[in-house]
Amino acid sequence: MKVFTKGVFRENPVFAIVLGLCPALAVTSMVWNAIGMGFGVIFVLVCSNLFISLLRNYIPDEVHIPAYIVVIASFVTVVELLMKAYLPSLAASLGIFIPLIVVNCVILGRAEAFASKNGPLDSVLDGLGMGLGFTLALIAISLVREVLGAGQITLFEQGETLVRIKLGALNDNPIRVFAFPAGALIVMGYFKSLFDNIMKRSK
Amino acid sequence: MGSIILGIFIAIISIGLLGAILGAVLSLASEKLKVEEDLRVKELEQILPQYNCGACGFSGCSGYANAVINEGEAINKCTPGGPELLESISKLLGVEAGNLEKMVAQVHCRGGEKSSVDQYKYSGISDCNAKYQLYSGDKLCKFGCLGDGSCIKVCPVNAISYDEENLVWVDKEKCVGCEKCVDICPTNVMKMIPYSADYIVACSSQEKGKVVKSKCSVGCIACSICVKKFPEAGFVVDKNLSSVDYTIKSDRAPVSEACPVKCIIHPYKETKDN
Amino acid sequence: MNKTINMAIKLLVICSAAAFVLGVVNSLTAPEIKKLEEEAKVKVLGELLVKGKADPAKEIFVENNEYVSSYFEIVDNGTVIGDILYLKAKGYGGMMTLMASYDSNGDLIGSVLMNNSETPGFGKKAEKPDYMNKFKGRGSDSNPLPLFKYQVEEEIDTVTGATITFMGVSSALKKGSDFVKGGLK
Amino acid sequence: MKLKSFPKGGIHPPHRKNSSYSPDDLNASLPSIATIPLSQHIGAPSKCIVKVGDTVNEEDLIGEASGFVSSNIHTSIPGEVIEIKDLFLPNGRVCPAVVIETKGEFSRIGKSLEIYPWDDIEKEKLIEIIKDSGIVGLGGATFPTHVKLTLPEGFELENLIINAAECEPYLSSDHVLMLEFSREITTGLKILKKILEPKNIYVGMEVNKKDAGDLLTKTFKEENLDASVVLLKNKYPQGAEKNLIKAIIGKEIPSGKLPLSVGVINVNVSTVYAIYEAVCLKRPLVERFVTVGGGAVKNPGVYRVRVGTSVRSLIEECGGFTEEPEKVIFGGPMMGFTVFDLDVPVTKGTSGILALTKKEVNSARTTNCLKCGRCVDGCPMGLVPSKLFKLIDHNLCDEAVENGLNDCVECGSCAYNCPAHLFLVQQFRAGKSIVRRSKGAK
Amino acid sequence: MKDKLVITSSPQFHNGDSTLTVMWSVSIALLPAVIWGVIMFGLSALWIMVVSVLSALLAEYLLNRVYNKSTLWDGSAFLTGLLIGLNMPPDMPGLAWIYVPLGASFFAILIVKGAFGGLGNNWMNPALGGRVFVFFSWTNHMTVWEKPLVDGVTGATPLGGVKSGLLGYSGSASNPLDLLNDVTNSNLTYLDLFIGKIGGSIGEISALLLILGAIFLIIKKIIRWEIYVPYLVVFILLVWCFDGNRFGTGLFTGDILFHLFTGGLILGVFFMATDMVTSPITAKGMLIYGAGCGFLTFLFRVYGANPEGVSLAIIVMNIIVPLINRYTKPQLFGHAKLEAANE
Amino acid sequence: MGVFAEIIGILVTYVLVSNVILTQFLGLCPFIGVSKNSESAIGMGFAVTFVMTLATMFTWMLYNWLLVPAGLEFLKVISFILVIASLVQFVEMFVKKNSPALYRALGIYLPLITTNCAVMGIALLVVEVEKMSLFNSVLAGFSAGIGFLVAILLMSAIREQLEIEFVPKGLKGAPIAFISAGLMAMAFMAFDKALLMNLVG
Repeated sequence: MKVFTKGVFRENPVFAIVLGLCPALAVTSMVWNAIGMGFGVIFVLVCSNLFISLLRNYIPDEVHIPAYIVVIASFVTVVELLMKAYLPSLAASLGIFIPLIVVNCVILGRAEAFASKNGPLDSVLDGLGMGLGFTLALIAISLVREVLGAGQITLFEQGETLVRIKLGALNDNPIRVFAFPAGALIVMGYFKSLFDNIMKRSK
Repeated sequence: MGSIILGIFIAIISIGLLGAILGAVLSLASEKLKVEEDLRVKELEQILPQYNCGACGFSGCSGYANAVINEGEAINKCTPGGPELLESISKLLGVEAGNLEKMVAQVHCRGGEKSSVDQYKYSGISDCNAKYQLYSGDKLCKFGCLGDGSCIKVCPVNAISYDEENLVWVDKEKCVGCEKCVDICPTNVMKMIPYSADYIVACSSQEKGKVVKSKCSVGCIACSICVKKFPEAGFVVDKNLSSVDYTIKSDRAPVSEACPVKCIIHPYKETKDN
Repeated sequence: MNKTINMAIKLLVICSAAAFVLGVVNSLTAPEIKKLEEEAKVKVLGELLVKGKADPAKEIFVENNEYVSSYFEIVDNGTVIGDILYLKAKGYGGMMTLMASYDSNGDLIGSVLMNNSETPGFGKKAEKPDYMNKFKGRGSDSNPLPLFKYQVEEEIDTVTGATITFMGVSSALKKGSDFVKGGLK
Repeated sequence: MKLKSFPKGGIHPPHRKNSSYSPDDLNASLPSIATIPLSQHIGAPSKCIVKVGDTVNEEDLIGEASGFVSSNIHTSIPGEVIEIKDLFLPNGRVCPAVVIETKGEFSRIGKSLEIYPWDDIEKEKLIEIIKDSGIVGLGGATFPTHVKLTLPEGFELENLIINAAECEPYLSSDHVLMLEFSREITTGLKILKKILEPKNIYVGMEVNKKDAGDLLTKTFKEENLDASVVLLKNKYPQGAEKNLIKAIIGKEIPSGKLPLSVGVINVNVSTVYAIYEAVCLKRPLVERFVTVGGGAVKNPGVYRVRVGTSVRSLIEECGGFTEEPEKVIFGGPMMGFTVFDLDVPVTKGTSGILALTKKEVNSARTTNCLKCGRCVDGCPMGLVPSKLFKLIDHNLCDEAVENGLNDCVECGSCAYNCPAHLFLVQQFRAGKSIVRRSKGAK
Repeated sequence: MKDKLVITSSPQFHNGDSTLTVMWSVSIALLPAVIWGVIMFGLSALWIMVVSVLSALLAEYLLNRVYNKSTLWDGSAFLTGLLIGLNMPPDMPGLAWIYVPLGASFFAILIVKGAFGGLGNNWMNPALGGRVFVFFSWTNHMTVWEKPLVDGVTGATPLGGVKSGLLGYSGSASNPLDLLNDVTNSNLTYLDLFIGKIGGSIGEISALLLILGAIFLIIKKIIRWEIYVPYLVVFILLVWCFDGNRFGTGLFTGDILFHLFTGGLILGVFFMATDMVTSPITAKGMLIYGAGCGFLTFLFRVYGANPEGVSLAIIVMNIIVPLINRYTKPQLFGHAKLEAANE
Repeated sequence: MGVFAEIIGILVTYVLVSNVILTQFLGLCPFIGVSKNSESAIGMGFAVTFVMTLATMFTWMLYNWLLVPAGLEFLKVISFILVIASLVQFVEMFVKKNSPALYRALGIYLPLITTNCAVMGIALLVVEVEKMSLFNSVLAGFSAGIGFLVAILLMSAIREQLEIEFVPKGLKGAPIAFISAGLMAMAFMAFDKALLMNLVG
């Protein structure tokens, strides 16, 4: 259980360890994108952790990085293909950041630090926890950004189905900077500060 | 259907080949281009989390490992690793500080607004070292705590703060014994005492009792009651100042009671509320 | 040397396995993706038509044209009554893609902004239908397409991203019209 | 004529000099009780050779130099030693001081003194006399003069520079000295010339003392002394050793080196006069010229004051305060030290005593650094004071040293200019002391 | 006699300038432009400035509460609010006249300045940061310009008019002013530009009054020639060389006067680029910074998407200032020789 | 002129207009992690530039000469990352062996680059989205690396300065770096595509 929960909060990959920033900031202009990206990462993280944990005694040390990366890249491609086929608009808005999951240091980091040293069950739990922590962080950032930057909250979007809460006046004249890179970084800065302070208190 | 299988087959062949070639090249290269490395660096690198996040200020875990081994960098820079990692690093490198008792810092002065006399009206930077440049501080007593908190600023773990009497005081639970505060203190009232120390003489003045009395109401006047009345409690008076020999274990509470100026005090009771 | 071969083989195995998995997934998803793309194309083509039909499969590619990348013919009862063009345009945020349908006179029937990275709230407005309506039905020599914003609005707005988008869209549409009038050359 | 000056930095504070004086009334009245500190110089404190109850004559030795870099101390008045106590000097140091109550007769004061011929005295003997007379650099640094005058074996001195810049506002003691005693200064210079054998002698002074300069030039000619007066721009800190040398001969003293490294010896003009007195009148250094000034003093002026006279009596002599002073300063307003009581005695290094009003002090609340760059403009040493300030504040003293902390001469130009009213110089002093301490620990 | 004299470290006196005098002097220097803005654009302009100043002070007050400081009246927050107000368009629809200046002031004080620890620690000019923030957030409100002296009628700023005019221009004007008059059917002269009878931000229109304020600051030695001279020189040179190209008149025919008196250049050059906190610390650095500002202003103004480029140019240069500071340290006295001797 | 303008265009695009970090959100982890001081920032910047240039070249060749002819576009992620990872590792070993001096300057940053999404991101962008020619791709990779270098150098100078400013305690370190980066990104919005188009057509 501890293996699972530590990734959600104490070792949250985005806020605590500051890893996987690029997707965390790039795709968080909409809550739905964050959710989609989060689940993509959870899938890749769990699967790659499982397989690397299973293969850990078989892979020679000298080529362990290429080997891990191949495993990760395959699952990333699987996610990409599936998303393109069944959630095309999400795939379009996440764009290049789906293939870039492969270089998300959270995943390779977990593979190196955890899966290559632990059994399959623990590794899956660890992947799940880390992935969930990542997703929650993304959702938190995207909530702030979409509310401020677009005055709405998009929970689901696929073709004709659209779940979107519009927030009256803010929707008419949103603070658009928060939808841009600049806003993402500033929001991230305040989140990090908030998180650090909470961590300090809880210690 | 056939085309699909053919596609898959081509995929397998090409990527497999790519992998095989790269694997071969890399392993060949790793042999041909081998450079002797410090084994300990390798070992340390192994136990670092391999996030390569750069949080330690070095480029990646190997850079940090290298710095620890070859440049004597502190081992507590890896934030992602947390305390467990710190423990395993210290186990690996054997840098644990043996079985010596942990030392903590404490201010040996309780002279504040109410108790000590000022010499002049100071105007300038609120910093002990800066103030010390002008007639060794604005207190008439030149051995006391200047109270501007230079030690608070240098403390890496926020163990030093002002207590309810607005005097500088150290929280021994937080103190890690780095001695930074001892180094920065211009009047040397910050001294290291054992973690288990129960009483301290909270004064550093080496002036004669009469002089001390004219300058501060809680200064040690070297009356020697602590030595004479409680010979087994481990107090020593030297240079007009009493001090505790912590190697002697004894109940010092009655000594504290008996001190006429009440400068023998429990070093940590003020921090209870924290 | 044995070690090298050993490692190469291991990587080979892993890569092959990965490629196999991916091949299978791809074979399952590829038709789906293709279908989606076709659907999208058909949908847009349908929107751009008033009458007649355009066959999505008959895309004719154009080489060496700065603005037009490909086109479809609109066929009504066996005669060609117009064309639907894929247009490239330069916007505030880089390249944009437009699809526009013209009758044989070069009059604009309809147009849709496809891929773009325009600023939300400004250039992005061009995605809305009424933005494009300003251009509808214009294009022949007597009623040319507007090239500048003040030609369709009463007052001059200051130049922002929006104007640049407008310029990009309008000039692409005009070039498209010329392309149709010039006999698709 | 283009005036010489140092190339970068410097500020233009108001002069506020008051060089009016009456030649007849130059001597301050004698103190009834003189407090004479036993450390009036840089180096080891002198060894006290009197005890309470002893009777001393005027100009008797009471403190003996305790090493090479140390200096003799003489009593300025005859009388009885009534106390030996610890005393805070204005520069913040504590040292023992001999308190003497006037008793008995003044043997020399008021009498015309015989002028001894010095032509036959040898070089080494002259230095010996200077050493015995307890002469120290009177510009403020109080470095024992005999040490400075002892050149390394075989060293040929290029330039002797006499510092008469007196760039600090308010102060005009050197100005008065030069106007009154140009002939004596010339003789003193001749003595120095004999000791040091320099190729050139320059007297550097700010152009606001042009009358004194002209007088000196005239006197040099009359006395056949090959020395030239160099007029400099009115710019603070023109009188700082390194800047003065740069201004006059255009050479920069390398960081951490002495003027000797560029072939220069730099002596204050008051010191030259003291040398004259020591050699020609056989008189030890027991009095000096002091500017008493500042807006809070009723009758500011320049006085010849006996060492050991308290500030209180000196100010009373000037008619007391017109209003309550905000600060009482020993030295000039730029580099001087504030004192907290008026019983501090005048020492060999005291060039002025200023009582400044609140308005003159012009202090304001400090704010954050605005990065305006005025401190950089003002710094004659090419430092970035605002950065040093922050480095020290963040306890990065080593980095501050890399950025030139130890080159700071504490002239105060940066803090004078600072619109945020940061205590820059104080911070640098604190930083230097931390660096010294950590070096000592290692 | 007081019982205790004040003890401080040397130097014991001061030239008397303080943060307070600096900040309030700049505010006073801006006063003519403020009055002119209200005269030309009416009360709406006044209200916008009031909102921006009050919200800046409110933000500063909040910061003071959080960090336990007392910097409310040191003038910096007031000045930031005032500069933001002067950079706002004179009229905004609906409630925009409240939330746009408010957003700008809050962003400026709380994030651009406050997050870094308050006055002196920020590396970006707060007023410009706030302005750029609202410009990109609510571009539609920030680009509607009321015509001077007539309420409720919008028109183009000179630079905006020229820029949009150029896009579809087929007339014969060969300099920006003629083109502007041609496109907007107006009859402006250079004198109008200089005095400020034109559209634009509240405070940017009157070059004359701004220059008067600038002269006041120059006399008070608050702004440095090392910044504004290279700024103007580089900008004027580049305009003279290349701006003619846009009007088909070739090199070395750019209309300097037109560019000088429009688009907030004077306001930017003398009041915003010269901000002490966000400009380099050494004279050499200031020269580089000023020249860079001039270059970028020219670039953004003539080639960029937005008609004016002063604010963007200055905040882009703000980014580079720490780097400039790093590489333009003055030569330490006595160290040049030392190095030479060691070689 | 045409070729020249194109080269300038690509340079300006990837250095300023589409700066990898400030507008594309690529390579943020090292941008925050290694920008604490200028020396390491410069080292990292050059290492990234070097690898990025090589990586775009190899991936372009792989994609256009192998994957596209064989209809295997869907394998681009796996093959690209293999190439980049091996390339980084190979370069590291090579530099370490042959030029210890260069290794000391660059080498220590190399392991960080495998997981730098800027390298992979640019490779994917130029090959798949922009569909550039080989020369332009390599140039784009190089310019993007320079863009990274510029951004991280500016950032490190700002952070060095902030290190000695009185930043509030809660925001010190990474948070203030993010906020600074945000303000930088806001300022970089000044470099828009229109500027580029007006400049080089």
